[in-house]
Amino acid sequence: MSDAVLEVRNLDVNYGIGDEAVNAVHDVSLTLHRGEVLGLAGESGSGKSTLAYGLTRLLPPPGVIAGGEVIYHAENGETADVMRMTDRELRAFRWAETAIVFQGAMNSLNPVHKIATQMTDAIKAHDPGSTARSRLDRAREMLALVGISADRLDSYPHQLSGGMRQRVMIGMALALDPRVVIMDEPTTALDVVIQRQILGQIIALRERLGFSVLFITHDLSLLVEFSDRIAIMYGGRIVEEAPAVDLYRSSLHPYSDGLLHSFPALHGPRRELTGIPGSPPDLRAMPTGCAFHPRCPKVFEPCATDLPVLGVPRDVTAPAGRTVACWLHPTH
Amino acid sequence: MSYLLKRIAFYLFTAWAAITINFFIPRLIPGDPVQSLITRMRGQITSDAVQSLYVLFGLNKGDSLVSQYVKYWGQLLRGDLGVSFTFFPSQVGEVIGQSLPWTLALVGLTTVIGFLIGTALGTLAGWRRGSWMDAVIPVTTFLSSIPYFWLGLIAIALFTGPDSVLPAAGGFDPGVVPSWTGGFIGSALLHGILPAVTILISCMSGWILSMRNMMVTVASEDYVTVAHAKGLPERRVMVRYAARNALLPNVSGFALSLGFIVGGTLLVEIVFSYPGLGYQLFQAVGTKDYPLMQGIFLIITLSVLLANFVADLAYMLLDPRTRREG
Amino acid sequence: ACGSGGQATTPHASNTVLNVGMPNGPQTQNNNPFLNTSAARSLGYARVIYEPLVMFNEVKATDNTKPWLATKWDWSSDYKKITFTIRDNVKWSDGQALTADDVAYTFQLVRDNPGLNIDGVKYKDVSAAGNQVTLGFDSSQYVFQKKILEQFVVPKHIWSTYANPATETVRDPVGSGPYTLKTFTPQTVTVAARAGYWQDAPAVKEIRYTSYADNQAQTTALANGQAEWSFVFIPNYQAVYTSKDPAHYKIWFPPVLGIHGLWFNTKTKPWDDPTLRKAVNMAVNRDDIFTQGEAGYFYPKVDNITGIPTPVGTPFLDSAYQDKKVTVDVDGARQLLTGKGYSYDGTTLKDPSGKPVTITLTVPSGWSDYVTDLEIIKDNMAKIGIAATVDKANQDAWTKALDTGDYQGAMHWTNNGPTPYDIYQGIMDGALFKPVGTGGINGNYGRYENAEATQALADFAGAADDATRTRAMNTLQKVFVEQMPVVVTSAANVGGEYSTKNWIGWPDDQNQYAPAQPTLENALDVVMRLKPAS
Amino acid sequence: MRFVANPKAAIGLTLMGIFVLMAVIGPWISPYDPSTRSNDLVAPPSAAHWLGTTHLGQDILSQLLSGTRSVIEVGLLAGVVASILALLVGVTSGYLSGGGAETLSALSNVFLVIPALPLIIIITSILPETGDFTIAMVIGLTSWAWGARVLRAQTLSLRNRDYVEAARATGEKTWRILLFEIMPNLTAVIASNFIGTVIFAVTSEITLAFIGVNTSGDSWNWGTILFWAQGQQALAQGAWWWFVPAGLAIALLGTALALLNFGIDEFVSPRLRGNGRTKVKTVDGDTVRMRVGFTPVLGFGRRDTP
Amino acid sequence: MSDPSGSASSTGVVLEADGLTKHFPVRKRGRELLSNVVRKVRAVDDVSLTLRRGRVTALVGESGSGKSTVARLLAQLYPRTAGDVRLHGESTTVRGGRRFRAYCRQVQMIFQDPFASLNPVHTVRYHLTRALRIHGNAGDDLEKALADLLTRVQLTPPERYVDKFPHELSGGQRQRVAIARALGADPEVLLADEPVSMLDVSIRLGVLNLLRDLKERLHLAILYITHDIASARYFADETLVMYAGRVVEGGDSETVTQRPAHPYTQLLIESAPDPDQIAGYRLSEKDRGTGEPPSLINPPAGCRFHPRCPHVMDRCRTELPPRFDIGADHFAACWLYDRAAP
Ligand SMILES: Nc1ncnc2c1ncn2[C@@H]1O[C@H](COP(=O)(O)OP(=O)(O)OP(=O)(O)O)[C@@H](O)[C@H]1O
Ligand SMILES: Nc1ncnc2c1ncn2[C@@H]1O[C@H](COP(=O)(O)OP(=O)(O)OP(=O)(O)O)[C@@H](O)[C@H]1O
Ligand SMILES: [Mg+2]
Ligand SMILES: [Mg+2]
Ligand code: NI
Repeated sequence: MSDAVLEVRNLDVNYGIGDEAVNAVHDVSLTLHRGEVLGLAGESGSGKSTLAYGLTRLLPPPGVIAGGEVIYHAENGETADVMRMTDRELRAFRWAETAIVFQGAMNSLNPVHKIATQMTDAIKAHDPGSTARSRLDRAREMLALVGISADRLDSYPHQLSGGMRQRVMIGMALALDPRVVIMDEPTTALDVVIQRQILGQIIALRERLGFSVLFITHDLSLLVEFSDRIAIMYGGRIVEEAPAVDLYRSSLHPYSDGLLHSFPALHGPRRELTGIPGSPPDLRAMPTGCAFHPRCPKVFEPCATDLPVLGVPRDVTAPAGRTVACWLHPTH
Repeated sequence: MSYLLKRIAFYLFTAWAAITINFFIPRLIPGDPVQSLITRMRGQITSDAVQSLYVLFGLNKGDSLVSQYVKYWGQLLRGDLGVSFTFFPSQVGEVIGQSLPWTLALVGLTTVIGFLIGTALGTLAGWRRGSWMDAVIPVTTFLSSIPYFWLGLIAIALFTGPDSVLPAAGGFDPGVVPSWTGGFIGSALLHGILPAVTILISCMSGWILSMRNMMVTVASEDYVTVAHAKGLPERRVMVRYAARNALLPNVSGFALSLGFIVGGTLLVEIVFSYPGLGYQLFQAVGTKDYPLMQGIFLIITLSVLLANFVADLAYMLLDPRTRREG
Repeated sequence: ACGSGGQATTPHASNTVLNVGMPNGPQTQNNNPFLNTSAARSLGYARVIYEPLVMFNEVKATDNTKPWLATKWDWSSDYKKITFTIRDNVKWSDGQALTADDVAYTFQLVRDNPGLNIDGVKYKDVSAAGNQVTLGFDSSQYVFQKKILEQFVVPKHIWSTYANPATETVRDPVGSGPYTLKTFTPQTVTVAARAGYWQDAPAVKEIRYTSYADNQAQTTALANGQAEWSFVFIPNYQAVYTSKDPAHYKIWFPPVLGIHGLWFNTKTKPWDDPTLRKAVNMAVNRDDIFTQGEAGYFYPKVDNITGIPTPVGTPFLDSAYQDKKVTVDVDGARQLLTGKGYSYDGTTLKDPSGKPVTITLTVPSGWSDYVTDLEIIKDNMAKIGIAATVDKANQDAWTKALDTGDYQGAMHWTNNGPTPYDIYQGIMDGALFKPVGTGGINGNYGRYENAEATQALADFAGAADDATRTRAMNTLQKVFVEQMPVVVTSAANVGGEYSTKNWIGWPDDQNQYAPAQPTLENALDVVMRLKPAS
Repeated sequence: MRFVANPKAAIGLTLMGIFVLMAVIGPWISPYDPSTRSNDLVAPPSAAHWLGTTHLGQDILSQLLSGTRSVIEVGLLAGVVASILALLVGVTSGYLSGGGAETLSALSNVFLVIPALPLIIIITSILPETGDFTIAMVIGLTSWAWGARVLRAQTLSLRNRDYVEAARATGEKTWRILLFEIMPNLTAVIASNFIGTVIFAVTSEITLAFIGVNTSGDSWNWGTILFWAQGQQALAQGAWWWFVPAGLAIALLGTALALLNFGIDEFVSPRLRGNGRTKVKTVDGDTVRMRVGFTPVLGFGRRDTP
Repeated sequence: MSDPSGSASSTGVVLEADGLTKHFPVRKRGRELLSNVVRKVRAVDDVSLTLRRGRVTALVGESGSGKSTVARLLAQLYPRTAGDVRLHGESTTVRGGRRFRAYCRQVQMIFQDPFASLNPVHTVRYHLTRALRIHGNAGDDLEKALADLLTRVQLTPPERYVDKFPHELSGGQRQRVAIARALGADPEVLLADEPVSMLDVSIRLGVLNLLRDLKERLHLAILYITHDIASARYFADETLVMYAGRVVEGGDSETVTQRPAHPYTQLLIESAPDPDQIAGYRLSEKDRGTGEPPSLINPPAGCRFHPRCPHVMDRCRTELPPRFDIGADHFAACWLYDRAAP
């Protein structure tokens, strides 16, 4: 693995303040390396989107960042904490360094402006010196990159199909050659044909441009196929992190295991699906100890009282970069 | 039936119904223009005048209401609005013609300006939700709950008088003659200040409130967050992304309010003795000047319908989703 | 422009321009002098463009005429014929000479167009010979003489070209008066003095008639000097108007022979009983009505028992009533009532049949002075045990109620004229009587029937000599005082507000040469006498 | 109660309560009979007459107090009538389709086109008497069109919502769908429309009284006070105490209603509910505003790093 | 549940659609207003399908291909442009009123979006009570009926959910309430429109297991609409594939998913994510050439898939392919399977 571009350290994100605060992301640390696709999976409501918005500070009210830092390693080796940036710095940092494709990419385009306007105004904001021509050329180039013909520049978003809009957003995210691209479930609403088209293009581009991707979804089968490393979230915490193959072949955390046995496979023999019994935890009243313990098939005595810490498991001679937070696998 | 024909039929029906109501309702008022004139003069005209006035106004023929109605449509279709009783024998068209520009200038301009300022303030209030801008809302609601006439009269009492440059009444200085000269325009502007400010204060809060609520709603739309994520300057996000979309529902309200320019602010015109249409309408109602009333009602009807049409057009311009595909 | 809105001290306006204001709202260009609805009439500038044959001063009962376009006029003794001698050096403003033909044409016009005959004078024939014009009538015109003498004259050579003079807006009025129309705007009309007027040129070179939207605006304009002459009701005029410049701001509201008062529907019980009406007359506080209701000036107080305004009507008073003033006499009223079978149950007055006496006083809701008058009367009635309610009706409903006799009591007025005849005719003329429920009434709103009064009115109008008239007038006064069909409180007014800051020579108590109202015929007389204040 | 938790609404509620209280007990607590004359003519505020007197020596405070009832009655009655009409016409014409619905929407358009105030003036002059009830009915019957339009538009957008379709697919009857599925979701609109109509009715009544319609009988309302003040040119006389209080009372009533409106908005719409807090304190004690696009940071990761 | 009386045939056909067609009119704008051109969205064209007792029929296809429209047509929520819907062999067309409600009792629909199909102002109790009441299934003890219903959809304990508002429930819970509501009518046919689309894998599994259980215990006929083919394989007995308003392939689920016949189905299956193909997420030439879904206003002539089809023939461009039987219980509408072809 190459060096880190984005380091999330002990990030805490809350909804609301004071007594009503809901701690949606708790003490999350995560490192995104250059050129890799890091997959983030987890149940609905486990805090994936919250993490993504939190680390770019785009979380709408009542979201607040209660603590932690997000260190960005710039190309020239300097580092900066996103959490301490002023509005100006933040604006300059966004899109040029870190671009984000939102969960509801369908709604991410302003319905009243043309695609061209929306693509060029980001370029203009970050490169005021550029000419209108050059900006338009760049927009054209990006559209071509995601496989949309340039004459679509003058379309309004509603004139595009869902898949095209999704691709416009992706093209727009890449327009300024950012070093990090965060994608939050960019394909949920799409059928598999279009989904495959889009993801295929991202992979191809990543190889050419060398950016890193943080890819968020709850669709594990997709993630296993698509990413280099996978982090599993449960109840606002990362519970396991491992290379995609390792996770798929041998997950350590019972929750990851449950997830992997919940989706039907299209090919091969029809296997028995076990699922995960119980329901997701209530963020307001988190279980003590390991948040997963009320649903865990392998629960044993420390789980209910002590919180497992994410770390490299002692018991597995796993490849580097595998961490887990489970009492089954005590950490170093 | 095609959509366009349907629309046209709908507009025509509305116009017909409104005009018919406008024809019959005034005629249900007890008495007639002559009695009303005599009564209003309170002995200044001798009661012997009654007969001559009936003859003069042509009310001595005893036409039935229905035949009057038919005649009225005949006139209307010829573009003839009839003769006013109050200003007998001036043509209704002439009366309206000389009042309408004043109303359009004063109320029209202030409606537009009020909409613009209100929208701008509402944009800010919505954008800076939770800042001191929030205070704008209760203050403006307070101001807009005050009846126009009260505000106007207080303004006259406070800001006009021997020592003030602001005139208390009229559309322009008695000494000048309407023409496109600096003197007249300056005088007209000066006379417009107080009524305009009164209308502005009263009408702005509606725009502020609705714009603010829309802004709060729109500011949490994904595309606004995306605009932030793109690192666009704040002003651009606010104006081009949030406000531009928040504006849409306000547009139809604005168009409707354009239709109310003529009938809506009658009291301001009365209080400020402004030579506009609202004042004439009020007078016409008082004197049972049916032709003038009908003429003005007609103008109002047409302008509301026109405004509806404009609203459709504006919506189409502002919201590409409603434009013709392809 | 003098946009300052300040006092009329702006130099260029002073001493050549006279600013007249009326509270009539925006006008349309309509200069037809025959029509009350025209801008010319409602603002009054018709009066300085067109001239009457004779100036008639209503404020004085005697010595009230002054030759104008006619140098001489002679009534036949039965008042069925009049001959005017027309002044011969008069030129129309377009340079043509004014002749007897024009005068005859004018009368002919009025006779032939009922719509133009606002006064309803019944002309029989009109003829012109030399500089004389003769009018013939079927009946005595004694009581209508003012209306005939005051007739203004229009040029035949212009008016004969009009297809329908009644619907003519007369864009370029041509008259014999000293002024011609200079500019017209819906708000302000300017007339300027012309050359070639038959009298000495007036000192006022230009008159601006501004139409303010309402009384409030008009008052403000008067108070800040923008308007120098007007006719408008100003409540608390001292505070609002005269105190702003006590040396110059004047009002003068002389009474004329027309009245305002409390009318009873004499066909409703118990108000058909003169005793009750007389008692009310004794209870009504006219001073309060004058000072609070009529702002201390607007409709002058009438306190003579005959209801005839004084001093203008003094010459007509029967010597018996010369000094009979009504004053508030609650005890007297109570005695009068109890003496006639009425009784008191505590404070409540009961009529002879034992029913409590009540009355509903109807008034148009927007007429604040009448409402105030009635509120006062209500209070006064309470003092003699009558429970009154003031019903503020819609103006049209009120008009209809009076027209059909569907009311109990109301403030209303009578016509005014050169003699008290108009007052009494309006109140007591059986010829005008229509039963309750029948509309189209033209006076006698109280549905009052009294043969003696009807006869006396006919006698007065048709008499061939002054003695008969005096007798008839005395009869009328006697009937009125005994029957009291209307409690007269106020006189009609012909006054005005004016400022002596720039112009002097206005009529006032000392010099009652004309009414002070800018829209009457006499306005021309007033303007001609104005001189710049030095 | 959640409603009162919103400070704006709480203020509105309190104000409104005071007005209603005044409407109920106003005539009893007024120091004088509002119509009785006295000898203090146009007297400025004093110990005897807190708000001074009129040209007839009537006590203005008493008029104001006795006038409240009529204002509140007319406002509420007209508001209820107009709201019900707007609801009936708006919702039915929005939900149903076909000739009937078209006719209803045309009807509301016609009423929208006819200018309200002149129409009210005309109608009140046709009617034989113009008591509070009549005025309220006239205002109510003529001012529902705007509300009907708004409700219709809203219903149109609700009509095709899945939950309405779902209710239909469950087998609900049409009237139940209108009443129980659609109308509860219109509460916010209905409420703000009701409040808007009440404000409109109150100002209309006062305006009518001001221009001389509906000053019937001995009943007082704030418009009557203004009518007299204006008829006597109170401001020009310097008698501000005659003119100003009634106007302020109207403005206050309007504000109270508008503030209530805030509460209702937040009460009905989940969007605006709850997160009333818009400012947060960071660990360092600074106050930052919550806003879209720039999530506030309350504390930083490691306290030791500068 | 008792055996449905009067079933049309021994095969247990409950609801049948024959040549179902739905065209939505497109509102004209601008210049079109003056022309005579009638534009319409051909959302569903000539779709025939059969729902049997105790069997699940899956309907898959790309988004916008008309799946939901078919469900709504079957539920009689839209009037149909052409075709026939037969309930127990009887042709039925009901718009509203009593007959519509009688139809509802037998055919119930679960709407696609559980966030939109529950009225935000009503509690779970209201929603379910109405469903029970309308069809007279409440019995004597409403509380008990409610608890039964909730238990059936595994919302246990029922007291915890019965008084909640929709926004207090998670997506999966809502979805289950929506299902419970449909079951409250005690229907014979359940039209389930993407009942699991918004759920993550573990919750999704729970819901599917519930439906399967219902099918097996209550012998419901279920139409299961989804774009997740893997779940169709897992859950449905029979699968139909729709493309641009038409059914292009159908048959036994296992066959259709394992041996897809129609090129579109093949594309669909290939595109589905496959975790076992870990390193293989590479852009293949085929993926690039898949193109855009067709416009339903002006659908391509001939086979609607032909502009994207890798096996396109001349004939495809002009002639609409009929259904060709490929094997037992397996058909495809594609000229490739025309055995009569030269
Ligand atoms: N405005 C809010 N107020 C309170 N809690 C919230 C708010 N928004 C989100 N949450 C809670 O925060 C938790 C995390 O939400 P988040 O959107 O990050 O989930 P996610 O992992 O992205 O789920 P999904 O897969 O459904 O997108 C959820 O339990 C959610 O209920
Ligand atoms: N009411 C309507 N008016 C016009 N067109 C409609 C209407 N409803 C659906 N359509 C169109 O009909 C087509 C089929 O829509 P439908 O909702 O049935 O698709 P679907 O297969 O359910 O898609 P998804 O998987 O996204 O739910 C789409 O193109 C849609 O735009
Ligand atoms: Mg998410
Ligand atoms: Mg669908
Ligand atoms: Ni998915």
